[in-house]
Amino acid sequence: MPDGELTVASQAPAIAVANVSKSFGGITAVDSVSFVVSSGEVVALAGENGAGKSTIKNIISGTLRPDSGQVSFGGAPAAEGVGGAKHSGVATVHQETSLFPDLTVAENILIDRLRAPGRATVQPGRLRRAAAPVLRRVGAGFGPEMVVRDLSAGQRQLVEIAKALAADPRAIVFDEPTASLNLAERELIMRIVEQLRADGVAVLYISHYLEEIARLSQRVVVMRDGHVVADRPTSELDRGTLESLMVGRELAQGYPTLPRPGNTRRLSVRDLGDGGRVSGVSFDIAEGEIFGLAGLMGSGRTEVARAIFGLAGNIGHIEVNGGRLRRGSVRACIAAGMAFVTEDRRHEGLFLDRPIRESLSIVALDSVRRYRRTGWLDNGCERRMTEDLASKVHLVARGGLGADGGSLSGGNQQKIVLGKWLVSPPRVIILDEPTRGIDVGAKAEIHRLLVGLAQAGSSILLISSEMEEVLGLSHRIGVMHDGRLAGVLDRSQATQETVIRLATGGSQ
Amino acid sequence: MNPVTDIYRRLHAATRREPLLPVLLVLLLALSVTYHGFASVTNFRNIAVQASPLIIAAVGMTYVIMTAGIDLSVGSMLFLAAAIESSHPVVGLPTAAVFAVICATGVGMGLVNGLAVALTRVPALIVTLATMQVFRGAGGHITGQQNINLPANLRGIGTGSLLGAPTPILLAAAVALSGGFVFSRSTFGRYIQAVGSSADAAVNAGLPTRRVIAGAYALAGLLAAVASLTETARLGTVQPSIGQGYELTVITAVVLGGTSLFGGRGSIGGAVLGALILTTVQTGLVFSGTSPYVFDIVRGGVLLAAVLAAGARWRNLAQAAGLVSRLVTRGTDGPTA
Amino acid sequence: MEGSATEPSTASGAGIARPARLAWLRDPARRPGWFADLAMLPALILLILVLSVLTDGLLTSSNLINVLSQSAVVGIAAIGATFVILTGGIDLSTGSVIGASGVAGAWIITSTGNLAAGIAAGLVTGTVIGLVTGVIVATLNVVPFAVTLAALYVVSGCTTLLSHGRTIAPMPAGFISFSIDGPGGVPYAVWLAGVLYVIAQTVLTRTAWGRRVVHVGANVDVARISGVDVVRTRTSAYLVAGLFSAIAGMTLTSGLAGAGASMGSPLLLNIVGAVVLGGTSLSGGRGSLLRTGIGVLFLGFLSNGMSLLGLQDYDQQMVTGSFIFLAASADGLLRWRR
Amino acid sequence: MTEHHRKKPKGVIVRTSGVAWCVTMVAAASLGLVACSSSANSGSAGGGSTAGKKYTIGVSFDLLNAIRQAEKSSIQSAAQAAGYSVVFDVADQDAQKQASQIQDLIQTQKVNAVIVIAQDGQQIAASASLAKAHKVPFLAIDRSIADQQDVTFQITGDPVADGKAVASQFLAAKTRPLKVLELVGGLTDQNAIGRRDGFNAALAGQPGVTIVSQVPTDWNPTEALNGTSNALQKDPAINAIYIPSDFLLPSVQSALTAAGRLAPIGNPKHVFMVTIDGDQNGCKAMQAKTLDADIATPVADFGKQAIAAITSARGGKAVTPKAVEAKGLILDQANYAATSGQVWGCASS
Repeated sequence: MPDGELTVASQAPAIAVANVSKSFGGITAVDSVSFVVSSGEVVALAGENGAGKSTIKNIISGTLRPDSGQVSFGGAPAAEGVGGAKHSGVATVHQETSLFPDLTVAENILIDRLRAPGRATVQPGRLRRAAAPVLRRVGAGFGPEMVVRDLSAGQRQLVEIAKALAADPRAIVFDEPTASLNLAERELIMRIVEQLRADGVAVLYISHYLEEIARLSQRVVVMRDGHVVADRPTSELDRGTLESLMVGRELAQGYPTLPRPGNTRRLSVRDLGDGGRVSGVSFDIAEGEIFGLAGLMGSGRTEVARAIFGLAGNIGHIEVNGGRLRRGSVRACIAAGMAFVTEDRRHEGLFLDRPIRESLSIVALDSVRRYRRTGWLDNGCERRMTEDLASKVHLVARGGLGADGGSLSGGNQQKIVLGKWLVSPPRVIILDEPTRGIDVGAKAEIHRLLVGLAQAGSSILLISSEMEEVLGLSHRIGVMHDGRLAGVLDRSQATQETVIRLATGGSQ
Repeated sequence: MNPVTDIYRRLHAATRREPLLPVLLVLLLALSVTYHGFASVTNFRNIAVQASPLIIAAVGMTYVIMTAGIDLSVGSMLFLAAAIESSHPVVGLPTAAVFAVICATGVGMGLVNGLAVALTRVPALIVTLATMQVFRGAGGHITGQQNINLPANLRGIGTGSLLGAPTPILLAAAVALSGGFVFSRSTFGRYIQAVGSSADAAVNAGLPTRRVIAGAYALAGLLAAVASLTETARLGTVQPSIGQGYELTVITAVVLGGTSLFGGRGSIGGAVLGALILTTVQTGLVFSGTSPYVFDIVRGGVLLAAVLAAGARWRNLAQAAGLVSRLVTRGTDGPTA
Repeated sequence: MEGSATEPSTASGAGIARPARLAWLRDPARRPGWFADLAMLPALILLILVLSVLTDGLLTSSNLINVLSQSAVVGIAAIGATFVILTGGIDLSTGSVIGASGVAGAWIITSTGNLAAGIAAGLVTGTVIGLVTGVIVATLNVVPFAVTLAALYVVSGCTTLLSHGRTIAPMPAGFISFSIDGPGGVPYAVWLAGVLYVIAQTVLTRTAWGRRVVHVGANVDVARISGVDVVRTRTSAYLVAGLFSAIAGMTLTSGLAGAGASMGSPLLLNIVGAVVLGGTSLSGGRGSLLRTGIGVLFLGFLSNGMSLLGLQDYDQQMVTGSFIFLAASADGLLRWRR
Repeated sequence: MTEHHRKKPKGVIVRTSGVAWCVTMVAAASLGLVACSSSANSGSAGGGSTAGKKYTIGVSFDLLNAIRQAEKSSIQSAAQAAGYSVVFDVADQDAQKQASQIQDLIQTQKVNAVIVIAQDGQQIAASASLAKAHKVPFLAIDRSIADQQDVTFQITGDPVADGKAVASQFLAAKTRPLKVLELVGGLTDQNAIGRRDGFNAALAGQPGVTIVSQVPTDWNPTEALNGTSNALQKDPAINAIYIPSDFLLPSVQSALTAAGRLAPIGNPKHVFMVTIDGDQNGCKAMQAKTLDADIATPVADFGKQAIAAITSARGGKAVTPKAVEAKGLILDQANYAATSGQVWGCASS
């Protein structure tokens, strides 16, 4: 808990949200939400997915106009549009990176101050000199002249934060800044937030990680279904009450018990590489075993997953059920019974503007044929298959299976991305950050699903940046470091410390 | 650092930025060697004069394509500007006044495109497909589909010369240089690339996306009008078939220059070089005396080569070759596979 | 912006939550897919009404048959264009392929006198060109606009070279009658177009291939990861476009009793315009043959009506241009206003 | 979890068709306006079918440029004189559009006769047989139709003969040896092909006259300008140019002035030039003595003889001779004073 009493500044709060409401096409997203963030104070905004946190963030940052109610900065009502927030010194760090892939880091950071006041033209040299100190402040290991397209996801997040800090704002809104960062980078961000608070900046911190909320914030605003259900100092809220406030019902504690894995080898990978930094990765997964893959961001876990599934480089030798896999083709992997749940569900997981039914039936479309050889589809059979899949993953779709994928919350979308593979029980399932950015309730459901699949005999490769999740769910845990498999820990020896030691290059 | 390596380093940096430079030089060299009349100052001057309107229009088109848009109406804008120039009240004005009126018309036409693309969500291809026919019709209305001769003062732009160089070349050079400067050194230029690179991020960053997009099309309209001034001045008359099919030639030049049709990536210098290469190829064909039918085939081939070189990464090419062979061996099993 | 469907508070109970109040029109899940495709039908009906008031003789049976037979060629080629646009691409070379397939077919017919061989030759030419374009677009991952633009030049150049620019005529009477007489006074060409539309719409909505074409256009990454052979789907879309352009080419050759290299190039604008007018989205993933059919009829009646009105040539261009923009913006305006 | 910004609209069917409905209403109103304004100035009966009223002639041109305007006015004046009204269409160089327009003229507008300038001599056959089926006289002017059986009357220029006439001018030229630059019109336009083949055939094997380069222009003035200057650059010895139509003459003149080669006859730098059609530019160039000869298309005859043929066809009489080939009227420096009156380009200038 942060020590020292609260030095709440006397004058008007830096950010004041006064009974703001907003609805989309008849469905209310937020309903009369009010809270304040004074300067020198970190207020955490917590809540399940779909509770309205992002809507509030967008209203404060000016990308959205509230239907009713008012947002004011330092007492003055916010001007119209994104410029309004910026002029009154409020910066926003968006979760979905709002960077320009084709511009350089310096141009991205200073996008709204490209020209020095009084100068007629943009000087690239001056931009680089102005951007370098901010980059150092966030601990970025790359220079301001790099083109953003060539940066990794973690590095882009650091640029996003640097962009917010460059305007040295009076108030900052963080929207899940640490979602794609590893432990070391997460620690760095938390230190920056604490430094900001010490400098008297008002911080609104939106996050799913309860330990971050506990460590950083003085007050917590909990939202559920568009309403503020609690606005209390952090010290009064322990983890259990916070979770139940967010979800509104008791949460089963801990992780489901793991079944005993079989001993027949299902997936064996020999010195896998993607032609880039990742090389020489070898491991086996037995039938019914959950093999966790931990490691720092950028250590190559996603690359390993994509290399196995034929989406990236094709160096190395992979066998499924003893049968050698022809490299580099997604269709061969699927034919061999493999499934791949992608990290970026919105762009690689499901169709946002096609009916949900099509996203569910796409993998097994050939099994829905009416007449064997022809391509004819049997709608009735497809409807039965998709409804049975939806119930298998406890999908909650308000508009039925005909509604568009985009109309669903994050948790439900993730269920679809997993559900589409379950028509016939897959032999191997690869999951890349399955529970990132979804709420506690949906996360528990997905964990139960995974364990159920393992029980049914599928072997699972689970990649997650959440240490707690990897430790809780895996029989064995492989730790990646800098593109190599640093070591494999059995469930008994694996603790947070041992994994961190391997992940940061230490010995087993 | 002795001068030779310095010049070599700067040349190397230039070619890395503009991969087309060596291609143009090699092409000119090859043609000069094979055809004796080719390698003369008057011929190079001719090529430059013929390429000037294409360069001017290509710079405008690069700005539009950079915002991930497209402008099919550049040919019709060329014709409408020429029609207005030859219409009764305007043709009598002094040259400077005509120049101003035509530039204003260009900006007006460009704004029609720009506001339509920026304000409504109609894709740029459709907006400009529609305005292409509207401008062509308006031009026909004004000229009544007649051939109208231009007075001598208006022809001066095309045939006169200033400081020893033909005015079209000076105009094209001025447009290319200022276009490049505005693109790299002005906020408008940076915003153009930003909007094309990622529209969502532009909204998030609070950039004036609508104004930037409208500005790009307005600039393209202005440059189409300037190109029309040089073009009709050289021709001497305004005829209904001016500018027909011109948009495809301009887009070919811009794509040749390496600008990506997905937006965000591109270079003004590339478009200028693309235009010069296209015109040089055209002149080369006349010199080679090949049968007239071959012109279109060569133009299509050059565009395809440029697109293949830019689009396909070499690794991708090897992978593609493998795929094609497998595709062929397994035989395309028709649509109901 | 929060997902508009906020999760009901009690996420208890599996299964599909039945939407509470079910207005048949308002609930997209229950409404059959094709209903949304009729978005532009009221606009078409209104246009016909207005035109029939302004001119007389529009709604006579002979004029209606004329409009159908005049729109048959553009209609058939628009089917192929729709499949390509649904995958998120575009095919600028359809005009040149119409010319090329027509010339190839006509040349074989005149030299060998065998009608069937000629038609087969025309169809094969179009299909091969479509396959080559498709392979380049799909395997080398190149922008379709630029590749088909290059194909436009190369194909029209080659056709002009091979035919020395001459029109290949005359055609045998049986071949010409294909586009003039037919059951009920309606030419066979129109019946062919109608049948092709029914087949294409069924293939699009009821077969795995049609579903894959739409999925590649909606989101190519999701399709690739879910096991769709993106390369083959894209290539086959351009192949099908080539085939339909060839059918249109042969129909045009029969209609004009002769084939010329550049007879197809003026049709490109109408073909793309009709597809977009119907409401098929240019970014792919949304659209259908029903929409394209309505778009084709819209342009057909528009040009027929304007020529009956005796509009000047350049006025017709202005009206057609503004109609294409207004119809496209009807959809765009809706999204912008929201 | 931020929502994807450009979310697909909640396209509720009621709202979509609602917007489409009102948008088309606006468009229809504008269409009505344009129709009224245009019918006022096109002189023809406002869109109404002409049953019972004046005898109407439907006219379909392939494109609209200077010479077509002259042909249009010659038809209109002849029709006015004979008391007929004229409905006028243009096909923008699209053979299928021309066929559709003729079908509309005959079947829907029920015109009493059709005058056509065919985009393509062979592809117009279908329209001719349609006219015959409806017993509507089908006449063609300026461009000949290949298959004569359904044509009531045809008065056309003869591209091959015009090409030969130009060749004869070149053979008669005093300066020897003649190095000829031949500009070619549209590669797929039968008229241009006729003029080219007639010219080439006549010059084949002739001593002292060689065609050094053939440059396609696709009837586009810019390509004519660039093609000419490139050809002059390639072979400065070129001293004769064949221009297939007057409307390309200004481009060639600009190219010559740029190369400093535009000079009247008698000046050693003079380039021997012959062109076809005889429009205003041609006539002016003849006066300025920079043009050596112009094969003028007898535009006035087209209008007069076509209307006369309609009148006699109307009377039931067979029109003889069925096909008249009005050779180009050769206008050269020698007979300029005498024949310039008959050339349509000089008459109106």
